[in-house]
Amino acid sequence: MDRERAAPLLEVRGVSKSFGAVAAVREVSFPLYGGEAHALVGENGAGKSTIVKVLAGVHEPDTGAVLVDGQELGSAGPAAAQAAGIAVIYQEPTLFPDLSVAENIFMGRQPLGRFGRIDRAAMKADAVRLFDRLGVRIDPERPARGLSIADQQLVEIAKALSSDARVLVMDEPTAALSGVEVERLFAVVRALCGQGAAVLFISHRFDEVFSLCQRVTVMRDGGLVSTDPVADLTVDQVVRRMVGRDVSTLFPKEEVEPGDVVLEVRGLTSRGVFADIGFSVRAGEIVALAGLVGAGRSEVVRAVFGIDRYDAGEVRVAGERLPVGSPAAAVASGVALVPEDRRQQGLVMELSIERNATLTRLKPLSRLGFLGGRAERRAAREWARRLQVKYGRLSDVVGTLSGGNQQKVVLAKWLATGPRVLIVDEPTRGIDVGTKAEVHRLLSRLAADGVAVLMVSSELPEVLGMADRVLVMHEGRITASLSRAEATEESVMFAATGQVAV
Amino acid sequence: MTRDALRAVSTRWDTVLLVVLAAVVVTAGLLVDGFASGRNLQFLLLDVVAIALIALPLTLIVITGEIDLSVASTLGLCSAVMGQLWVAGLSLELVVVLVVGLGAVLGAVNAVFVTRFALPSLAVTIGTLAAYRGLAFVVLGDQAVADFPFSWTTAASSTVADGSVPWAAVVTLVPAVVFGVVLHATPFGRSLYAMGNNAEAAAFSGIRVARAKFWLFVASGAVSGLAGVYWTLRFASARADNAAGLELAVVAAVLLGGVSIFGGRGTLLGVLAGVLLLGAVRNALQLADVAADTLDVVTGGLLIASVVVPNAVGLARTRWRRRRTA
Amino acid sequence: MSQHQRTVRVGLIAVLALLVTAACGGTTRGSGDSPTSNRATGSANPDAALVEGLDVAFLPKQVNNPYFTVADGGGKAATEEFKGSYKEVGPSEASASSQVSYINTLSQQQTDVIVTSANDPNAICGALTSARQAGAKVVTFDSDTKPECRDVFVNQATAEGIAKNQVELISAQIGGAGKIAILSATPNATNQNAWIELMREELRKPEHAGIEIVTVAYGNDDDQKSFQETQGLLRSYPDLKGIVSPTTVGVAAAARYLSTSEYKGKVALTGLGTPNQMREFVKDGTVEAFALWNPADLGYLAAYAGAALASGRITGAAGEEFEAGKLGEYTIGADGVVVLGPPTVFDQGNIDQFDF
Amino acid sequence: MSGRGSVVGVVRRFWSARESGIVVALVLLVLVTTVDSPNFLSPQSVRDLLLGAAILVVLAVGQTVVVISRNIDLSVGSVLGLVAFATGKLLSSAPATPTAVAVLLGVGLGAVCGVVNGVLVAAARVPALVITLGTLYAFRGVDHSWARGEQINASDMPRSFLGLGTWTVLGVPVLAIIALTVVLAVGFYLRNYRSGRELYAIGSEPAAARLSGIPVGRRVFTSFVVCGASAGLAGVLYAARFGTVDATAGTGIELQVVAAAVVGGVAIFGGSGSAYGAALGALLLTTIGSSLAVLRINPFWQQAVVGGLILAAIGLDRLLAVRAANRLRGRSSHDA
Repeated sequence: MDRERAAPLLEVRGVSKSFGAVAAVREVSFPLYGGEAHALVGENGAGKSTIVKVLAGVHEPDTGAVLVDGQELGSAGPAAAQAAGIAVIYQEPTLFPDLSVAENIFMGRQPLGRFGRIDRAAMKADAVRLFDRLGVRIDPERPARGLSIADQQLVEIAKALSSDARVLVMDEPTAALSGVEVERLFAVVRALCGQGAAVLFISHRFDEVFSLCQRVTVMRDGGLVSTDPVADLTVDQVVRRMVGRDVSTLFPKEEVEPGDVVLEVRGLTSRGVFADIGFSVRAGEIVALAGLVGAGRSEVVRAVFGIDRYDAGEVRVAGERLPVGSPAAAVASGVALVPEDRRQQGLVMELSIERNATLTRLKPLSRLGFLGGRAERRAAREWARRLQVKYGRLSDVVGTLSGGNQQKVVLAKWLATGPRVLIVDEPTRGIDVGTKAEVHRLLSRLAADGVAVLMVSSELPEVLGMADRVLVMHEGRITASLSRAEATEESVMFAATGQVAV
Repeated sequence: MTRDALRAVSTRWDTVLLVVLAAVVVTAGLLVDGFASGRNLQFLLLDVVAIALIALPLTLIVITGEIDLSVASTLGLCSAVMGQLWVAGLSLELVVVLVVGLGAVLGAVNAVFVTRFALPSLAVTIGTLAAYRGLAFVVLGDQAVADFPFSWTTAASSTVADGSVPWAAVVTLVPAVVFGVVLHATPFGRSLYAMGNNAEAAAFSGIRVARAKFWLFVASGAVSGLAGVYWTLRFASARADNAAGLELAVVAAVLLGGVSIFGGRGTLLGVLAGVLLLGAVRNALQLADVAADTLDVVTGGLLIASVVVPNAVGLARTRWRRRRTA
Repeated sequence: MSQHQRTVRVGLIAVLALLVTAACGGTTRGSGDSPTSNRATGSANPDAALVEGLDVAFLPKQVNNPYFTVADGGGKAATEEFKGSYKEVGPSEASASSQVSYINTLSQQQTDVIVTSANDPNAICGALTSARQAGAKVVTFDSDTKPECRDVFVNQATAEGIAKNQVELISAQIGGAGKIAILSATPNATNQNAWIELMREELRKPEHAGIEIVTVAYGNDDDQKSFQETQGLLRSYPDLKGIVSPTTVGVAAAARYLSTSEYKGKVALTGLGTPNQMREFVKDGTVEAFALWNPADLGYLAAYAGAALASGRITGAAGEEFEAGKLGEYTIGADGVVVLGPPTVFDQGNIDQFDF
Repeated sequence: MSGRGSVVGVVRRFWSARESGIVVALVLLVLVTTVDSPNFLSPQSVRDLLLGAAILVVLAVGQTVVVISRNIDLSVGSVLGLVAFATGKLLSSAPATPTAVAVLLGVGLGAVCGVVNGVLVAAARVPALVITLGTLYAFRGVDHSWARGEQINASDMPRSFLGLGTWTVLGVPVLAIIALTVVLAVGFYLRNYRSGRELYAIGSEPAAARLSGIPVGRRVFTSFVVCGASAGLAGVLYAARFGTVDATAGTGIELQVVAAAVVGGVAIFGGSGSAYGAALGALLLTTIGSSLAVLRINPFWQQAVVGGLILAAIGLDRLLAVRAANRLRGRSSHDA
């Protein structure tokens, strides 16, 4: 408790930041104390990422300041933040694909030998030491290109550790990590705190927040709601403060009598990625594809949709076989895919909301092969209304929307095609609690209307709450097919870790 | 942030260009003797027809984020082959069809490298820039074929009724309108912007990215072949070195026209305005007896200004807005 | 898939249909029509005075090219003598299409006399014809166009004269027998090709029976390329006795290469070069003798020919005569060609008397 | 660095390096040519090859620095022309100027041109392709309007300066030694210094570079200055080697320079490649020129062959990358 009186290591003081007419952050202040892990929670669009970028020196605050040891952070951008001992792990990994893992870790801080030369041997040894600390084995000399998302995230963490930062900012570092990796990461974070460092931890997973952090700051709509010790709060209280209201049921699953088989996958194999995948989804059914990150779930749905080619097997939609490697053909036969990576795959960030929302329906919206613009506008407005997208103007660039609203635009562009099969890959990743429930309600209603839904999800509660059937993948193979009744946290985790033979 | 501001300005870049073009034409008409005459209009248009033609498909290609630097070499190779086929005794009608077909094939070669093997189009077309020009010399060597029928060669620079607008320019309007409509008012054209901004997201939306690019390169080759026919007839001379270096002029015109070199942005109207602006400025300065070296400096300066000015305006605007809100 | 195939099929049918229509009938090489010739019309008045105040424009292959700068300088001197107004315009790269654009501009400016050197004998024809229809007199120099497109061509020397001169020079330097190679400019340089052809003819004469041209290399009028080609020649023909390079860039590059190589003094080199470029190599013994006409005189004569045309003294018909200032009297030959005179041979003895 | 193990390691590294492909191609080309014409490998001939490649090597190495950071400099030919003329002009009007001073001034002028490019690209944040296409025209125009058709000949320049283009040290041309020095210096810098590695980082992922606190603008600016300076040096060497300079020197060489870098394995979109590769690429292109001349192959084929080579090089790079990716994919799935 004497920490209360100790000077904070870092202080965010009255920070405001606007982009154009939108105020992303208003008058936010909170302290970070040495030796503490501090959680920052809030719905998407609450301004957490903006705070992270201000701390990282990427954004200069319009008013207010960031103080480290009482000294105001200079305006020299990320370099100044780094010099002040702040290390940031971003939500999306920011690696240099052409450079080696070791170089990625030490870029700009490489150990030097004589005459200012880089000491490569020392660099490699240091990298190995860092990975040992994290308990992972990644070859420091291999290029970063081709690393799995989890490995990339681990390299990011090693990067932050290597800088001996006194303030470590982590923006959803665990989103792509397996349970074991998360535990190891937490051990490292605790060790860092033990050495007097301050950690700012951003996550949507409350169990992590409550097990790791000592203090929690809640943000809503760009403003500060509260900063309290974690011990004084319950999950419910935090959630209420985040959304500003009570959350209705998170998993509003409707019971539906499944119809005919719509999507059928047989013997699907892609060498080195997944093998002999077979399953079917009926109309009105929600089938979840569960498993650990890297088990090959996203790869399977990408192959089904035609983004990636496969070596053997077949995909049928309502009995018709889909050609290999043609998303256009898949769309034509009524398949829709809401991809894992919203910013890179789901949306064209530079185009307007309207253009994104109608991108999948250009042909149907054209008359005699020509697009006039009016039909597109009408369709976009209609779908934005149905999904309750919050936007300024339809001609605004989609990148200006919050993450949740962006996800709604992705859903809109696919629902507008009237799909028979809807594939959703991590539909609620990085989305706030309120929007999450909306998305779940939507999926449930679609299934009730007779759409066959295939859902890839890493969140067990989501899988268990939404799915009629759960397929579990492990190392590129389906290891279990569980009915709603059979599926429990235990049974799914057993299959996902390969401990159950089929 | 700058990108947003940039976009705000650049959406009106074609309008800005049209205004600048009008200003240049009016100023030159008042100040430069002989600029405002029918004959001069004819000369000006004849000079820009080839560039305008090639710029049409190139605009679409650059909007998808690719580039085709081999256009002038394709033109040269087509011209050389046209000469050889004519010498071989084929009828000129057949030769024209074959040559345009050859252009399409050369474009398809680029397309295969870019779409099948997923190689960067900049590097691929630098390669074919050298290769096609080399083949042109292999085909025609040091020869020039010049005995094309007089009626055809004069047709290439003949004018519509009143004598100031060349038929070639009128005919060019047809593909210009076609490309313009395709780009701005069809599903295909709309999808080009999407793939130029983010090819992956476009593919995830069911857009056939590779196929679209494939046909664009084929179109670029075919149109370059057509430009080769025009060039050969206009100068009554099929030579291996025809239009050498023209690719830089075409790329300059496309970029001046407001098409982003990174893809995803630009209009066909802007490009046509860019082509005419470059042509008009050069024409006016030539008439004013400004030396060729100054013309080069002006061309380079215009090109730099076309990207620096919108950028600077955008920056100034955001700064101003920020100050106002602060 | 099926749609794709259909597209392809429809395309194929369309192409076939086009081919068939195109193949049946159409314009072939034999059936071509030819332009109506517009040779010299009107009649000459040999006694007419040179008109003052003529607008004379020089349009070289490329501006800022040293050779043409000197030649156009001669034209400028002449124009001042007959009190005309002189200007030099032209593209910064040697291309026919840009020349056309400049010819159009000159025609638009109502220029009285256009003096030009053609980058392509055919390509600028149309533009020159329309310039003449607009009232300009056209003189070509250095490189001709088709005869019907200009009034007079001022030839620096007859092609035969140059070929003969070059053969004589190399023959003397290699002792009348041995293998020689030619280092030319670009593969499609009209002049060079004509000269090379005539040199081959010249060598068929019995007195040159011992000399054999082994190959023609192209240096593209580029220093680096000319260097490489010279190296290549010496490499592939170890028994090469001499090189003839009838282009100023080529001969200078070859001389510079030879002067620092083991072949200096062993392999003879001659060609067409400017005294300033070649002075050093003549003095250090790399080159014994080479030739060139005086480019300033060439421009000078061309300007006078243009003035005579514009004043009505001549029309470009064979046999007409005109006065060309300090150069004296010239007579127009067949096809409207005026020949400057035999090329000057430069060697140790006289090279210091020239500065161009 | 002792023992058999390290030798094996060196050999293996050689085979996996991208540069080795060009070395093999180069060796094959020289072998074929030598079989046909044995004195292709005579000392004089090798000297000529090195001399011929030196200028292109210097340019290609400079270009590499820019291309690695995901930019491009198309104005190098114009810079070369401008500096070559300036050097000629300086030495003809002040023949007493020491050679070293002339070299430094030339490099300085090239660097100034690089500053112009760098400011426009880095500060105005405008695509390099567009800017340098513009300065390609502009610098050449300045060159032309300065020269006004003047030509500077060997006899106008002092012998001591021209000697730079012809002298040899122990049989090796000075020009080649200078080029080699540039290659080694730049290659060493790019591999072993932080700022050098940061150029790779910028080219590999510009957004990540900015987030990592790398001063992107400053590095890119510097890379253009280095490229300009090397083009300046090439201009001085050009004047010394050819002795004849007018305003057209180096016209169109930019495509050869880019081709040399690409053939040498420098990725056109940044992030990978080395100065050594680019230098080898330049040497290969020059050797092809000489070989075709020696083999008496129709010179018309040369350009076509160079084009084919570029396509082959990028195709090969692609193939290797796909292979490597497959290998990594296989490995990581075993680890999991």
